[in-house]
Amino acid sequence: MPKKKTSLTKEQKLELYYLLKLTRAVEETVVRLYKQGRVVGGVYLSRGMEAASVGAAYALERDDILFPIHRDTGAHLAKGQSPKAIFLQYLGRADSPSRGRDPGIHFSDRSLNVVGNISHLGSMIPVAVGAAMAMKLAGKKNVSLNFIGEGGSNIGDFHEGLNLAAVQKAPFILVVENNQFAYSTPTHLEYACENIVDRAVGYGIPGELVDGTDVVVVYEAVKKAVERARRGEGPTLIEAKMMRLTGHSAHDDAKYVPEELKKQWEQKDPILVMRRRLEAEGLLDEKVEKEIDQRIEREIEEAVEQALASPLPKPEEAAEGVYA
Amino acid sequence: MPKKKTSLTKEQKLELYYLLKLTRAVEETVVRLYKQGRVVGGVYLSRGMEAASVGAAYALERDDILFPIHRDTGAHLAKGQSPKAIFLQYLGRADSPSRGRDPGIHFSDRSLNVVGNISHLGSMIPVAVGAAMAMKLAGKKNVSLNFIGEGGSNIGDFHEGLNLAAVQKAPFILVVENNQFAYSTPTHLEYACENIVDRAVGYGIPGELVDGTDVVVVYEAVKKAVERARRGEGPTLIEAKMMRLTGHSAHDDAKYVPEELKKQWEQKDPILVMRRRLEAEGLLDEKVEKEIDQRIEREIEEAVEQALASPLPKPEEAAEGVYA
Amino acid sequence: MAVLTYLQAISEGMREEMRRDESVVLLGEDIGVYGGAFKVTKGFIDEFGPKRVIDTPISESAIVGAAVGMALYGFRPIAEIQFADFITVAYNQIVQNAATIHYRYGFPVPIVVRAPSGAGVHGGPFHSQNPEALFTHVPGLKVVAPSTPADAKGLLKAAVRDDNPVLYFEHKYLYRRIKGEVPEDDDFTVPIGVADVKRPGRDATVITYGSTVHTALQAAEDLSAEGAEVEVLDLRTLRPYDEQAILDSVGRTNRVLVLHEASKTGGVGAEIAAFITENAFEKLDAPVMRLGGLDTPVPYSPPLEEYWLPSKERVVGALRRLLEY
Amino acid sequence: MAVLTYLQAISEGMREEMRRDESVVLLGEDIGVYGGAFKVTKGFIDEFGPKRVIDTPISESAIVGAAVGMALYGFRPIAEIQFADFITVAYNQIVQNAATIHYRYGFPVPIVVRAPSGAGVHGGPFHSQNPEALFTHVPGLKVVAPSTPADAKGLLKAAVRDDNPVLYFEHKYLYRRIKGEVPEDDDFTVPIGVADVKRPGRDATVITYGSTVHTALQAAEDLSAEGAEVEVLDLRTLRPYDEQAILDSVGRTNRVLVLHEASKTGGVGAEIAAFITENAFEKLDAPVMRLGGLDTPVPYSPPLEEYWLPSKERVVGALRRLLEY
Ligand SMILES: Cc1ncc(C[n+]2csc(CCOP(=O)(O)OP(=O)(O)O)c2C)c(N)n1
Ligand SMILES: Cc1ncc(C[n+]2csc(CCOP(=O)(O)OP(=O)(O)O)c2C)c(N)n1
Ligand SMILES: [Mg+2]
Ligand SMILES: [Mg+2]
Repeated sequence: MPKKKTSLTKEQKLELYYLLKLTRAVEETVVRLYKQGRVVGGVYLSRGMEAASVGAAYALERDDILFPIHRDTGAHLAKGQSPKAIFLQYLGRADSPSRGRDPGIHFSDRSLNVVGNISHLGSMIPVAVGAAMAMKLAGKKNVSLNFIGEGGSNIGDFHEGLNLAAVQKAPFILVVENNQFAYSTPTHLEYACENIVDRAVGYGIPGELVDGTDVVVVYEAVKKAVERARRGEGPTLIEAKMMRLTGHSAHDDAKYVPEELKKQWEQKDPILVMRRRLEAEGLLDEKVEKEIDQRIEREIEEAVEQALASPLPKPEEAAEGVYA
Repeated sequence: MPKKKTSLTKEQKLELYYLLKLTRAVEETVVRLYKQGRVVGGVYLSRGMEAASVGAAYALERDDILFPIHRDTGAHLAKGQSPKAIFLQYLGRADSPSRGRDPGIHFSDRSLNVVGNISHLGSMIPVAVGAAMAMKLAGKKNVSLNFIGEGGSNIGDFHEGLNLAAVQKAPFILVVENNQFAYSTPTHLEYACENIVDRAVGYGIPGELVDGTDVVVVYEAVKKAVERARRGEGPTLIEAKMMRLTGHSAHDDAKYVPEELKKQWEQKDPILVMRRRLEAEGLLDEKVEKEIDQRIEREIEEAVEQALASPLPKPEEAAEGVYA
Repeated sequence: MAVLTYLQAISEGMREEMRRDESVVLLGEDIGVYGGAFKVTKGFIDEFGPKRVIDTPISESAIVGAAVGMALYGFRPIAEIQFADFITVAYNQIVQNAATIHYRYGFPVPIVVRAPSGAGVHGGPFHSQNPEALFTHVPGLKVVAPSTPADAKGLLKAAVRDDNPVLYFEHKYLYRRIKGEVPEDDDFTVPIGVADVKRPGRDATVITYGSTVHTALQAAEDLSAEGAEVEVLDLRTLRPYDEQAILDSVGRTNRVLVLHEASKTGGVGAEIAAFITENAFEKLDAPVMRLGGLDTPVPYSPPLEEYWLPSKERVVGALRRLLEY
Repeated sequence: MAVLTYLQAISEGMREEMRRDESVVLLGEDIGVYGGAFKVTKGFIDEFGPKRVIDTPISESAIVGAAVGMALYGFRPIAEIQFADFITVAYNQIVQNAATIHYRYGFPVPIVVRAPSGAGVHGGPFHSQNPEALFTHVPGLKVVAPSTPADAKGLLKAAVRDDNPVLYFEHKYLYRRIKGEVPEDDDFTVPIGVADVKRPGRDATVITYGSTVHTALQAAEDLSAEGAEVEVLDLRTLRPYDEQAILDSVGRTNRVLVLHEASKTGGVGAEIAAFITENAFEKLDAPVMRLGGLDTPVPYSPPLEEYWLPSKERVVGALRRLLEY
């Protein structure tokens, strides 16, 4: 696979690698907590998809607005979120970002310009477009970025949102995380086009298909789209192809995925892909790898400990805060 | 303009011409009744758009299902509806097809396989797709056909409906009546793609752009799509370009349309276009023209008379028939 | 005070708020050059420009969704739904996104969704709906429905200044038919959540809102000639409704008819009647009665539509039964 | 009679109807090979094939719209919404298209929309909703919500055989927690529009449906130990609701608590309470009380969610107040 030239520094590349591994570690920790019966709700994992989530969010500045969806642990982390906040969310604690109201990675962080999602797939697209319109109208150079699964891309709001963004030339980027399945549904039952990105022409916007397992490739594509948006040239649709290497959620064994397919895609595990790249570029050796792993281990351990020590919300709080 | 070869017989071509003129005459009569204060609700006209509406519906057999929308007077007529039914509808009479419940050309006719629309633009698309799925599942060779304005094509159901139809390979045809405006909104504020038909690739289905002022061209394109659908090859998206030569409704003077544009498109009045074609093919002379006009005049006169003599519904009927 | 039509009052309310606050923007179909299907935004694009008067594609879900997104980042959008009937296309964005964000994340969502509603104009099943009760069950939304020009303006301005999603149902039958004095003070607002006694009385109360306030006033006038003094309490806000004003009125008259144009079953009237029974049972000298439109879609043909509507005669009839109870 | 879980009963009801009538088809997400998110359609694709068990893209509006289209042309589709919360995406198709076609054109629209609803499973704001009251205001729809396996099966079969659009809210908390005897007769149905006394009593009635039938039964059990006999009337159908059964029960007990899991304000309970007041005022020895979920979205964290739910303790408390009134 020929590598594109990239503008990333050595430090940034190593940071991306760290973020991929951190994402994996955070999710594995969540699964552990889940199996211990400490996570009360569902767990949706991004194993195999970290490159898209991390790479896309990494292309944003702090004042750019991120709208992650149900598997975007990596995007939260790449935008600067702490593992602790994520654990607090899953554990439903009082001082979690949503104060125990929303599950898992469905949460916002005003200081990082992250807006959490509702579960209704696609519903955040028009909202993210509105945020992009706000940036433009306020004369800011910031963009907004939202994700959607290839499954969710078949819902009406995908169409309405992208069309509005295109007409408004809103600084908006939509990243399709095409992981081959929507829950149990294979792509041929989801859509009949070649690629989801084929839909870009129907909105008169550029579309780019990328290898969603390579964090650098995703980063570069999104970066280009971000720059385009900052120049006032409007939205971009990006499709990142990859594979969900777990079940739909922690309770799904994904028997409906052919073993062969799984195996095949295991070779394209985003962490492996990046490791190979870093090694080829001479940026990674055992020592660096170990440092990263130890850092992550330390961070996770500390975060879990703090999260588990945090109190649950007081019952009566449930009644508060419906209105501003 | 080079004419394609067509499979239409002389009689059929003259019938199409008659239907174009009948559509125009029916609508002009409705406007007259409206100005007399006899039509209680709004009036939405298809002047300039008759070719698409008539041509598309003319490509259907009786057992094919037609889903006309708010300007498709011509489609109703081409599917075999009587002018009287249409007048009864506008006049809200007891024996109108909707028994006075729905206005204007929003009505169904089971015997003709015509299903009326709700006003919500695009909402009939999934319903028409469902009807197509029903035909396929029942092993019938029939198709369903729905229209949508270029404005309505930006609503979510357009996307969901076409995508579902494509995945299901449903015998479905969607005809986009692109008449340059959605109410007062010009196309550049509606969408940013070149043509609405560019969206076909995003569903993996064929798309065809046609001159919507030429009834024969529309007929041929739709006919091809119908045959394709009958062969089990799935849906087609057709875009017919034309111009709405009136206001959005009878009370709209359409000042927002540049005079020049109007003038330009007047030259492409579907009746003129067809007259030129017929004359060029030697199928039309003054005598035939006069016969057609007289037939229409007679039919309209009779229909209006009968419609006006029909009773209004009894008030108490309003409470009946919510449930089957 | 200027005398304005109901429509002019809405228009003026929006214009004043847009002059006062640059963050107020409009989104909707045909609201720009055309000035809106009902001309409520006539001239707005000239004064405020296309950046603040945004003509959108036909995509109500995106309109409301984008309004939410703009509201999260510093703007106070007013989204226009061309006819209230079409609000169901944007339903998900309103009830799932707009309504829940503050509870979940603590972000205010200051949007107004304007929707011309109501029957009586021969619009048929899809240009006549009164969809307010489809929203009053949803925590996080505020719902208002003015009946007079002054309330229309005051509630519009209050809605724009409110930090929550407010659904503003303006009754299109009243647009040009109802005129009234409207305060010219730039800071005149009608507080959300406060009802108004449109006519005082002692024998019975009609609790209502929107178009049927006028029906109730006419019925009260008729009955007054017979010696019965009927109070007309205009809710103005349907969620959160004015509990105290309702209890006060029940305390005065001890007899209540809840009236609205929307279909009776499952309507706003059910909530009001249930609330009264629950909280003022001892004050009631008669059952709380309800009157609404028929439990059917709104039919097109005039005899059917008239029969569908809760007429003055029906209101008088219900009030007589209530008074004689 | 076989003993089945609530989930098995729904499954069996569908299977029987599909065997009986070839025109019954299923549409939904992951209902085929996977057997549905909750495994309600497990094995169906093997028995009935992918033509009748249609795995759709994620597009609820198209799912319901297509069901309507199929219903117009000879089929009786059952559309599954994966979680009831997502039904708002299909809202427009349900309330505007499905609900109005018969009134406007006289065509029956025999569709069933199945929607797993309800809280208590730590699903958070978007996997816990009880959206029934968003539909009970809409003429043309039927809305059912079973509480037991027998009712679940009987109502499912009745819904499939009904010529109208029926919304079928199955409570996912009950899926595997509630077991019961279920008639095996192929033609066993529970008629739509008929309520059921789940426990007879003389001192007060709890009118309820769905999950809170069980809460009410537990509360009645507790109070029985104190000597108060509480009747539990399970509405089963929320529109059209069983007026006579309600009036009969009020006649017997003269005291009513209306209870549901959905948020209280604007809920189904409002309509029931208003109906009772209007039609059985003289029979009431106390105000009709209401109890429901909090007027907020359903929060995720267990202490919050528990507080949100109308607990047995709260039901007992309300009943005590009612009995002491
Ligand atoms: C409107 C809507 N319908 C159904 C669901 C239930 N659901 C949650 S995730 C999911 C699959 C999503 O597939 P895709 O969009 O491809 O994202 P992935 O999970 O594969 O990352 C489904 C059906 C939902 N959340 N929203
Ligand atoms: C969902 C929805 N939004 C708004 C409207 C109001 N409306 C009726 S026709 C129309 C313009 C439609 O434009 P287009 O689809 O291009 O069809 P045309 O009228 O030009 O034939 C609008 C906005 C509607 N009927 N439905
Ligand atoms: Mg996927
Ligand atoms: Mg148009």
